[in-house]
Amino acid sequence: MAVISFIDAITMAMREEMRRDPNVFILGEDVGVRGGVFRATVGLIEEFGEERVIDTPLAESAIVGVGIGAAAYGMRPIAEIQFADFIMPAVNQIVSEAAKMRYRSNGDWFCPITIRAPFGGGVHGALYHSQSVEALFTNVPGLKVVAPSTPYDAKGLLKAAIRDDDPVLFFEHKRCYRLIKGEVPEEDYVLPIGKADVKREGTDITVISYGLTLHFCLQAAEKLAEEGISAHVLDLRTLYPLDKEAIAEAAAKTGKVLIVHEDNKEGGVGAEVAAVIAEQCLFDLDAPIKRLCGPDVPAMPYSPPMEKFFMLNPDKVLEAMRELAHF
Amino acid sequence: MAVISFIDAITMAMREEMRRDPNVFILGEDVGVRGGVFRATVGLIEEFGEERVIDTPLAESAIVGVGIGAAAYGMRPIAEIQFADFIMPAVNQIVSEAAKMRYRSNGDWFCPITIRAPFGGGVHGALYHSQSVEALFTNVPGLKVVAPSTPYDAKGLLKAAIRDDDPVLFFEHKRCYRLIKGEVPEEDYVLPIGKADVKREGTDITVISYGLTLHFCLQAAEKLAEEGISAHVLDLRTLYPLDKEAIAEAAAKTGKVLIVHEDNKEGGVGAEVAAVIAEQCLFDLDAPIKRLCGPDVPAMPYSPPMEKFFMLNPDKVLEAMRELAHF
Amino acid sequence: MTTKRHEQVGLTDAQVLDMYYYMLLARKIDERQWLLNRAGKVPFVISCQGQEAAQVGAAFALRKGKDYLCPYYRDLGVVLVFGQTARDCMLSAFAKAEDPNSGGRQMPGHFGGKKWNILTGSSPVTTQVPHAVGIALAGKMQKKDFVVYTSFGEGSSNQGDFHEGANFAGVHKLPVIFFCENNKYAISVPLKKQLACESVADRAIGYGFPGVSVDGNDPIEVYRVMKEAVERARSGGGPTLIEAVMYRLVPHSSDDDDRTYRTREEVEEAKKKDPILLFGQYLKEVGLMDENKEQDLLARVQMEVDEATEYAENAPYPAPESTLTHVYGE
Amino acid sequence: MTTKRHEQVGLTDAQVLDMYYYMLLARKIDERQWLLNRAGKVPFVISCQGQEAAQVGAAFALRKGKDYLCPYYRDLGVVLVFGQTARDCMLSAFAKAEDPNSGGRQMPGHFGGKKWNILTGSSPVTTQVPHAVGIALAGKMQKKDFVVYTSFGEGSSNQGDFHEGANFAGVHKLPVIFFCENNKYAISVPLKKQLACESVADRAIGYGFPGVSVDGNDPIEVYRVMKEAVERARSGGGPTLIEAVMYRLVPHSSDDDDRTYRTREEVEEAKKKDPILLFGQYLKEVGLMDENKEQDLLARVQMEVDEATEYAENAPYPAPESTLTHVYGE
Ligand SMILES: Cc1ncc(C[n+]2csc(CCOP(=O)(O)OP(=O)(O)O)c2C)c(N)n1
Ligand SMILES: Cc1ncc(C[n+]2csc(CCOP(=O)(O)OP(=O)(O)O)c2C)c(N)n1
Ligand SMILES: [Mg+2]
Ligand SMILES: [Mg+2]
Repeated sequence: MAVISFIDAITMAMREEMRRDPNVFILGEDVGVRGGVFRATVGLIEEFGEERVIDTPLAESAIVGVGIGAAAYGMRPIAEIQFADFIMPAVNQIVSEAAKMRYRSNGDWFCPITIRAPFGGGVHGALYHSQSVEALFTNVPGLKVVAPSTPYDAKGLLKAAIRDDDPVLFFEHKRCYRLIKGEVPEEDYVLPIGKADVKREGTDITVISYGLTLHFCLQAAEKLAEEGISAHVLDLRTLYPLDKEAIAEAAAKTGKVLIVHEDNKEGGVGAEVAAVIAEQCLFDLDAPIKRLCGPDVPAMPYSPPMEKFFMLNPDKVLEAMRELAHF
Repeated sequence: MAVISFIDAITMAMREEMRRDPNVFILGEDVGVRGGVFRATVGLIEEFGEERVIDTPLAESAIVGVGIGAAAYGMRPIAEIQFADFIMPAVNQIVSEAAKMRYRSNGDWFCPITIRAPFGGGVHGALYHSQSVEALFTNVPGLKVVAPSTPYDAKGLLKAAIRDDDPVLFFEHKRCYRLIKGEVPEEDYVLPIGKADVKREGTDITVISYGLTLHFCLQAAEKLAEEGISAHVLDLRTLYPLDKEAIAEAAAKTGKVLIVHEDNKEGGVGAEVAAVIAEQCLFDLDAPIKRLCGPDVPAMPYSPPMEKFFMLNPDKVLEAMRELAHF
Repeated sequence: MTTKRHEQVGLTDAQVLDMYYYMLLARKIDERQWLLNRAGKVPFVISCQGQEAAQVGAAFALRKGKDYLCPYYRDLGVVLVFGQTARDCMLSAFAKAEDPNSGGRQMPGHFGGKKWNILTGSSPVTTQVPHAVGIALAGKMQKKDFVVYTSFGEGSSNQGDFHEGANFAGVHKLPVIFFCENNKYAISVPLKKQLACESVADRAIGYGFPGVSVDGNDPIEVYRVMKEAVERARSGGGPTLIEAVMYRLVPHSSDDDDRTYRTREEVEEAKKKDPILLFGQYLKEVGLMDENKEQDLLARVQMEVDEATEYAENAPYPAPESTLTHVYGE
Repeated sequence: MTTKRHEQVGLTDAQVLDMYYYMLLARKIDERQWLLNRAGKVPFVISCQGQEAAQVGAAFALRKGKDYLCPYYRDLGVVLVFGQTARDCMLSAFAKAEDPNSGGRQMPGHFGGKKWNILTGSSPVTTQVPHAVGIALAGKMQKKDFVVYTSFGEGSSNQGDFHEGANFAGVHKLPVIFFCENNKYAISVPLKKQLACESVADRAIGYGFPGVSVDGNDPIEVYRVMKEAVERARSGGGPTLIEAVMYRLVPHSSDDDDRTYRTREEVEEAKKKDPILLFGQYLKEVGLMDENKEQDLLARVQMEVDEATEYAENAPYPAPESTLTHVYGE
């Protein structure tokens, strides 16, 4: 199996789906000749032509809104939002329209759109090219929100998203794009949306995360093992609706839970994870449910020392894990 | 002290603030001659003229965006969003702009805008005139999110919001407008944003809520008292940032917590409330943290039996409280 | 006898009579819903009154079963021409399970139905505009020759989604007709507080396609400009923006009281140009209608409305727990 | 000697020389930032190259210290005229604590500063347009006579916020100048995939105010149309939309590689109309500049840039924990 980067897995998934189904097409800013500002769509306009890889006008509400219309008609659009930070103008189309079409038409219409957006920081992107915006959408029934952390998951989940009959927001941590590499089969496969995945088995503490910070957790778990502490690491993968069973199971397994994400703490995805645990397996707990998250400030500053201060890293995670283990 | 309705308290707060400070003005759809579709601004154009009570074009992003510009300049705009459901086109202006102006300018600029929006259901408003949208904004540092449940709180908190130097989203449950009455002083007073309020002292179970459902909790507590069960009821009042101290204190007081809101359960404000408790006072708990919320469906249907199914009511709350008490 | 203007635009006698029927049907369904509302039987009404000529004129220029609609909440006249019946509308007004638009989930006026090529609509205004563009884009990709009609009020033409959708359609020369029903008010806000341009049609040049303003009280004129636009669209000529100028004859909705923002004189004046009145007169002038025929037609429409009302009133509600269905596909 | 076109529009000799200075300063700051970026010293650059004439021409028609700016990220030329210095810009490029725009929190090009009447800007394009309208509304309420300048790229004129802001300003006849810097590309997307209209200025009629297209490589022409717009705005005549047509001479930003989407020939062709080149020629033609003077000016500018760079490079970073400040007011 070839070892490829996260972003190559994304490209591969789109290419395969476009070959498989003529209804799949891409629209967004700079996705065509430029191949996307992160190069996720590179080579696709050459293979599929500018009818299926559309460089749109600079207008996110239209990118999503036009995609919704096409999806309702029967196409399988993949809308690229250049940076997750710029999804805001499209919130009305996503929340009021895509998410509610099936429900409001009593099942008559549905909206199989996939909306890809690179999120997260650590790339000197400053306030508006670094945000984690997932929490905005993890209270919207009708939507699915996915955020893979490995190339393998990225390919399988993106293919599942494209084939899914409901709108899927697909968040890709931009720091993972070239940093994270992994084995990815050349063959066609899909992974189930809505299922979390145990990325490491362990017995002493449970760590729950997604995206870039999942890798920090795994690195920290590695080190912690040397100290004789065994960490169980759960990758949420789907952020909405959450895999509540897997969460409860992972929490109950060790009784000590640390939730880690880059997004601000208050009101982040970790809140619901904690709430699920506190509701479903409170008596299995041996320690308070801890969260290690980005600070509650509007976004990540540009200046390197501030960016560093904001971002989590393996050391910060290690410390929190160790502290919990020793609780 | 006069007993007035929730909506009259809102109007009173705006009138007093407009008299006090010439920089306060109102902008929104139908706020002028019509006095607002809910009549919250009734009489204001007559008193303050159409320069200070502006019927805007039908465009929410402009209503908020223009308000932001005026606020940054030094005015105190009150922007009315006709229904909270229609705040979606303004999300970019609220989240990317209002919430981040102070932070991104290193404190050079700030944005004292108040954005009022009627939310919630039970008024045959169907999918798009009934939504609870607060969870969309309770992960946005730089914003404050307020949702009073009584006329007294409504007046005091709205005045505080208008005077606040930061952007405040002010959600008014539309079912409370004429249903909820209470004593409201004629005098000027403000209540602190960021502070929850114990609406009923009790010893057996703790119920945490806000908006319309807070009243259901109080009614249920009344009945429960007859059964010899004493409920402690906390009104969050400010939904972001949460009053974490008050939450922990209220939870620890009885060790049994029920969180109640009309919004969908998963990813709702209740998740953060539960997470705070699970992090700060886990060992004070005698029961799993329960949440009673709207079902996880896109929005409240129009058809009366479905609306009724969706909405909470005192009986549903009573049942959940009783069950928790007997846990 | 006056000239038969309708023949000049290619409408047959039968067609204009049909148009009149649809206009009347829309009006009578609407009037009945107000009565039902005032009697406490339905919680909400949103009206087409005063806009029927534009709606029916526009719909007649489209091909039912082939072209697509992304209409707005007042477009009762349009969806009737496309196949919805009085019964469908009344089922929606009563929020009954059989309502084909939404199974009673949405307020009346929120049209939708795959079988009629009507995309499901929502309440936030103007969101349907990019959808129409997306359907047209899909049609172009699949080499279909349908056109897409989307409508909205003049107030709603100030939303960003109008601009973004129109621009996208202009760039891609897509077969979309942007139909603005300018009824002079957005709830209480009069035209001059909504727009500073002479005509909403003036906005088209900014997107590189034609804009036309037309008397929305005249279904024949509306048909004519729509037909032109449809033909242009179908032959690859791209979009058209049409502004149909008219007047909303009743309050914004059953929750509104229009006496707070407009004089009775103004409304009475507008009623003199009630499109149903004017079109009835025209049909009489050209000898296609007389008192008797009109009475027969009215009786037929009335009967349809009566039957529809009775059926809908007695139809079952959706089951409460069905609230939980259709969140996601199976 | 050619006619002194600048006198015809009311610019003195001293003023045009000053304009040239600002254009050069902007260019040289920009060029230095690219060098610093390629040397790994600053992570990001976004350029004004090719747009200096339009920016400086526009800014000269405004009153520094009185009028307000809601500029976009390329408007280095504008903010320099309004008082920012090379040092301010370099502090921003190096993300140092003293950066007056954001204390190092934002990328360069995110201008702001209350002392200069420059509203703090963000990255999502076009959000500043409604802000400009809001400042103008506030000014009108307070009977001030300032005007508000807001700028954006032609791609950004497709955002809903442009439409909504322009419409609001049109309805209220507010003193706002909408200044579109049409540099032919939105990152890689060429004009014809962004817009189907002939000129962005065509959009103005849809908002009921004048739209003007002007050669953005000619600071005198830009000054002239801006001056007209400013006077109209100040005298209650309402907004103007100005499209300045130009070319982006360098990649979109330091992260971009423009060879993937445009030919070198096209860029070389555009460089022949480099506004700095053209304006330098003009000043020589009218006898205000010669080789010597130009060398002196260049040396002065170079020194400013050198000093600024050195200062900024050595200036301290913000403290890490200051990340937590300025979320809310005290
Ligand atoms: C985004 C949004 N904002 C506000 C509303 C509330 N609203 C419903 S209809 C309406 C006025 C619409 O006016 P116009 O577009 O002229 O259409 P008309 O009703 O006059 O036909 C308003 C403000 C809404 N439905 N959607
Ligand atoms: C809302 C939003 N979407 C996308 C981007 C990413 N982006 C930054 S600049 C740009 C192109 C802007 O083009 P144009 O408006 O023509 O201005 P120019 O850069 O050419 O001066 C894009 C797509 C953004 N900043 N904001
Ligand atoms: Mg209207
Ligand atoms: Mg450009």
